[in-house]
Amino acid sequence: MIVEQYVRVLILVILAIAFPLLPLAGSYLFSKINYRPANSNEIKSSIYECGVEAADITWRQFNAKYFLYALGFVIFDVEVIFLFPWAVIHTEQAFSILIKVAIFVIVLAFGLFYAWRWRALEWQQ
Amino acid sequence: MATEDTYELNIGPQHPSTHGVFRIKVAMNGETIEDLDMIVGYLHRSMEKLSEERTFTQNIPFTDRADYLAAMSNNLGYCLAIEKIADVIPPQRATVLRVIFAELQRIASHAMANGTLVSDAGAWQTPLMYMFREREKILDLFEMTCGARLTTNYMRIGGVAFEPPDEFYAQLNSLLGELPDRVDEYMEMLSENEIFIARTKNVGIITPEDAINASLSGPALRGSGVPWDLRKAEPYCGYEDYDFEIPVGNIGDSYDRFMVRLFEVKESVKIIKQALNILPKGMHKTQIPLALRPEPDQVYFRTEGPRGELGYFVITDGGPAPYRMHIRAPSFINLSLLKKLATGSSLPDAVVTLGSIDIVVGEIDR
Amino acid sequence: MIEVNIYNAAFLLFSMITLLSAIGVAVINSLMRSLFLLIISFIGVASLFVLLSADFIAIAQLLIYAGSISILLLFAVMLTPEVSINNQNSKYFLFAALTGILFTYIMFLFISIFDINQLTGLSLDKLNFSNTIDKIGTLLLGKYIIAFELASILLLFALIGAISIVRSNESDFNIVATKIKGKK
Amino acid sequence: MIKKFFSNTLFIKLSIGFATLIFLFAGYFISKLLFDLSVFSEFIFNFFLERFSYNLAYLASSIIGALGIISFVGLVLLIGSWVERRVIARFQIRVGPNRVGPFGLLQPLADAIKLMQKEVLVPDIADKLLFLIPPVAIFLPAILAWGPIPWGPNMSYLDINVGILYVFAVSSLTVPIIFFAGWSSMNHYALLGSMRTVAMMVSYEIPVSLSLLSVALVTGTLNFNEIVMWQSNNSIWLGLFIPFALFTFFFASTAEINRTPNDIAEAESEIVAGYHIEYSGMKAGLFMAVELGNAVLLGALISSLFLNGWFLFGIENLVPPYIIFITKTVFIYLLLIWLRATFPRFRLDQLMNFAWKTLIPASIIHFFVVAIEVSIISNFSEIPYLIVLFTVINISLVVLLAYLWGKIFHVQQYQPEKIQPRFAASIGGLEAMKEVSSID
Repeated sequence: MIVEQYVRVLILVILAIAFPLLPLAGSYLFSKINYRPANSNEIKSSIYECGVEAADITWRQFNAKYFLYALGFVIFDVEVIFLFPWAVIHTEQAFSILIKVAIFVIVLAFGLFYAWRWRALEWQQ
Repeated sequence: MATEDTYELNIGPQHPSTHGVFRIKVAMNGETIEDLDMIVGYLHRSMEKLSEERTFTQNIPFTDRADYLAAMSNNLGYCLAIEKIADVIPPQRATVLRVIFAELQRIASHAMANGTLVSDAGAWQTPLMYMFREREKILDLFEMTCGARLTTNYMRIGGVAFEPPDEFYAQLNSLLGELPDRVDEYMEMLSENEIFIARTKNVGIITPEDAINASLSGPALRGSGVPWDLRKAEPYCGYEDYDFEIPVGNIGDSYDRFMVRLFEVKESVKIIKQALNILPKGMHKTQIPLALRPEPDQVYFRTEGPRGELGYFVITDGGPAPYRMHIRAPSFINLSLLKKLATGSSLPDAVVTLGSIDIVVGEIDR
Repeated sequence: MIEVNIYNAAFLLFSMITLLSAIGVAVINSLMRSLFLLIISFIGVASLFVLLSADFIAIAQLLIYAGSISILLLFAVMLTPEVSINNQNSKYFLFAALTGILFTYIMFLFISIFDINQLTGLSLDKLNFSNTIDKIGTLLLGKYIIAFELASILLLFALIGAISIVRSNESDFNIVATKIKGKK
Repeated sequence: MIKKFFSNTLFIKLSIGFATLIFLFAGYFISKLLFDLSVFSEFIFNFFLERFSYNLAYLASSIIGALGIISFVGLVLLIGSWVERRVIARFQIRVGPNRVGPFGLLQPLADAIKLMQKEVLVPDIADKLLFLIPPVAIFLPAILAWGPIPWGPNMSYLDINVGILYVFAVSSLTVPIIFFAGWSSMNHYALLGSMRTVAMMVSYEIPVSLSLLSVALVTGTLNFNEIVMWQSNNSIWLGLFIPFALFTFFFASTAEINRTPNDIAEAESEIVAGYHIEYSGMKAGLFMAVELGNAVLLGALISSLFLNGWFLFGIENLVPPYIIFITKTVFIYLLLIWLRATFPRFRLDQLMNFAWKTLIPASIIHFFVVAIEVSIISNFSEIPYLIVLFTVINISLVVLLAYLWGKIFHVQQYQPEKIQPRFAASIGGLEAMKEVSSID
């Protein structure tokens, strides 16, 4: 029964959400008993930039470089997901299966090589 | 400063790696620093102006607070300048004691500088703590001699304030015995550490021409391979009698500056050992008039502090206080090259470069 | 009629989570928030797969969609300069909504063919799947080997395409400056 | 006389020794009694099964198991922070926390109370909704990943056939959560930190998955229990059979969980605190706690995947298996602390280059080699000690490659015999420099 095991995951999810909420609730209670100051002001609630007013608005744009890395990550993630079923049945199979997988991986390794060749892997800060 | 591509970011005044309240306004593109502006003055205490209102002796505590990591060296520079202008000759014992304390201070300061550099490179404070171990012992020696650890106020015009107690020498000898081993330990731990090399090698390279053009001094200059040390070039306090060498770096990167400091610690140990051998008996201080009134004159006296050329420019008008005093602070001048070094480099590299230049904000702002 | 049992209740719960967060993705103005809801919706889909006893597919859904595609989308959103915080409703909203409704209608047509109890995994669970990954592996390298190899070529083309796009348009991606004030 | 006897140090030593003996005996008997903690959940299960339905019994026993995991994680967070601080203090010639409670053991509790007292500040310009979710949500991967880990013969909470992938998938959820934490703060440093985190974690997830693929290749399963049993049946630790996978997994995981030397996401000397810079009070505490929990989780994963889990040369029959498992976990955790106390951190570009240009190609080649080896082993199973032979070959290959790599790259890039400063022969600035040096 597969689903039965995942009921346990659900229980764990619920407990995992409850777990950090406990200290947060404690923190909330401290604010309720007037023990700690709760007088936020403009300076307190401004963002931290080493003690002076923020020089610029928050940068909200990435370099396209990051996108390439993320794409490479997605591609290799998908590849690995394809390879795991093979890995599980590999011990029962003959050598011939290795060649099929080798083609699969070599095609992708060529992608990596291509990226390397075109300096897509050069990380520029 | 910020252009279309870049955004402005404040590094400092309250930042873990600016070594004090010092602010760098950078224009960043991603993690690359495109442009930067250094803003100093957060620790300004108007030291030079205040010293015009105090007598020459009263000014000594100010010098402690200029470079608070190397108070002895600052005391020494100031006292030598005033002695030159007032024609006071300190006794021989005082001179040798001054050499001992100045070199101890150099070791303590270099330990601090190298420790914080490694922390800037990302070590979780362990090398810093190791180097603080030696620094603590030196500060203990200071404490037993003059009662203070950081702001020592030990040198006087015409000598030193106190005679070191008897147990001082035993402790100093045991410290000198273990220091070279410690330095070797650091070299083993850091200078052959792949990660540390990767972080500091070829980072923040100062060419010799740049170093000279920007008037750098101290380890920042010697790291670039320029052999220039005032202890050899313009000896004072009898440094010409001591046998020591000047380590210089190869290409002037952060790693070289780090290594130069480590080697200088070894050389300082050699100097202190020789000084202890030739330490004469006698007075530790000459009597000078309570209110020293030198003739109207002006003098610029420079010594080799831990961070470089520490100069005191004093003008007297015959009164009991300097008419004008200016401190040539090595940190301030060494810092001037940061803009060139950091522009175009990444933020982590800039932090390591700043750490390797070794600034003390108290000295920059005075 | 829908049987009242724990599977159907779970199915309803997870499909509600999936659907509501998916609707949220469409209507919320802040792109980052809708991305967050999108991840929740992916997780909801993964839990629906679990109900179908397809745990490998569920994990793959979680890993590829919630773990990697969302990162890709994060970077895609970060490339858009101004819309990330205040995304105005598009003028194509009506058209998009109509398409969505049409698609939903088609889906309902398909679903109405099946008994809903079969969709919730109850029937599949009675088959007692114990291990799905072995079967997937055997099929992938046996019967569907062509698809398996073609997948690698597809992935390769995606990588090469991305490299060439980024390389040719590198400057275009960088020039858009961001000069929006915060909410302050 | 009596008073003197009691004040005698010998008496104190004797009583300490006696107490230790009693403690050991009691520990032995308790460990015999609690040899298998699954008796609790079995008891609950049977108790409910007799009175109510199967479903309820299953639910109740599952909740007991989940509570066990949660309480273990909570305990780890409390003791772990003390251990980390004390051990690092020892590395740094300090004492560490020693004021609150015996040996400072109550320090984490005091810290927690202090953090709770603190005022919760939310930046004005933050995206408040997304700002509040990450500190809670980041616990999900950290705790869910504990599910399939086997603690003992009957003690694994989740017995699923996709165990490894489950852990991998669940922990990949950390990346967007951290990104949201950094982005919603609307702070430059936080955004830099989350950008770094995402770029680095994304890059290092591939080596992690490739090393896990090698594990799956060798054992032919993704189930944690079966992986541990495979190692026991073949009487070989996977960490010895495929040492490169162990290294890859360990190094890449330190990047995943932001531990030194790869802790660039919260490099305090560069970007102050990274993605959680704006979080104050208990919320910051939660981020720190989850980091620590992840470190222990890494220990648990390594000890079950590569170090044979709860097996230890037959000792598992004498000592409760979960004690052995926890010991191995703590060992890895101490290794992580050691690393943290020793190394500076890498730069982002160095880490990225290492991931994409060294680790990923090497991992791809490595899992091919492993696949060939596994094929040979399974096709020629009549030859004895084949697995031992390959173990020796693998270890020697890794050692050889590491030696060559260090030799070639180290010498080429850094030239250790030349990096030490020279000593100047004469003093006199640039002119003298040109005389004594080759640079001009």
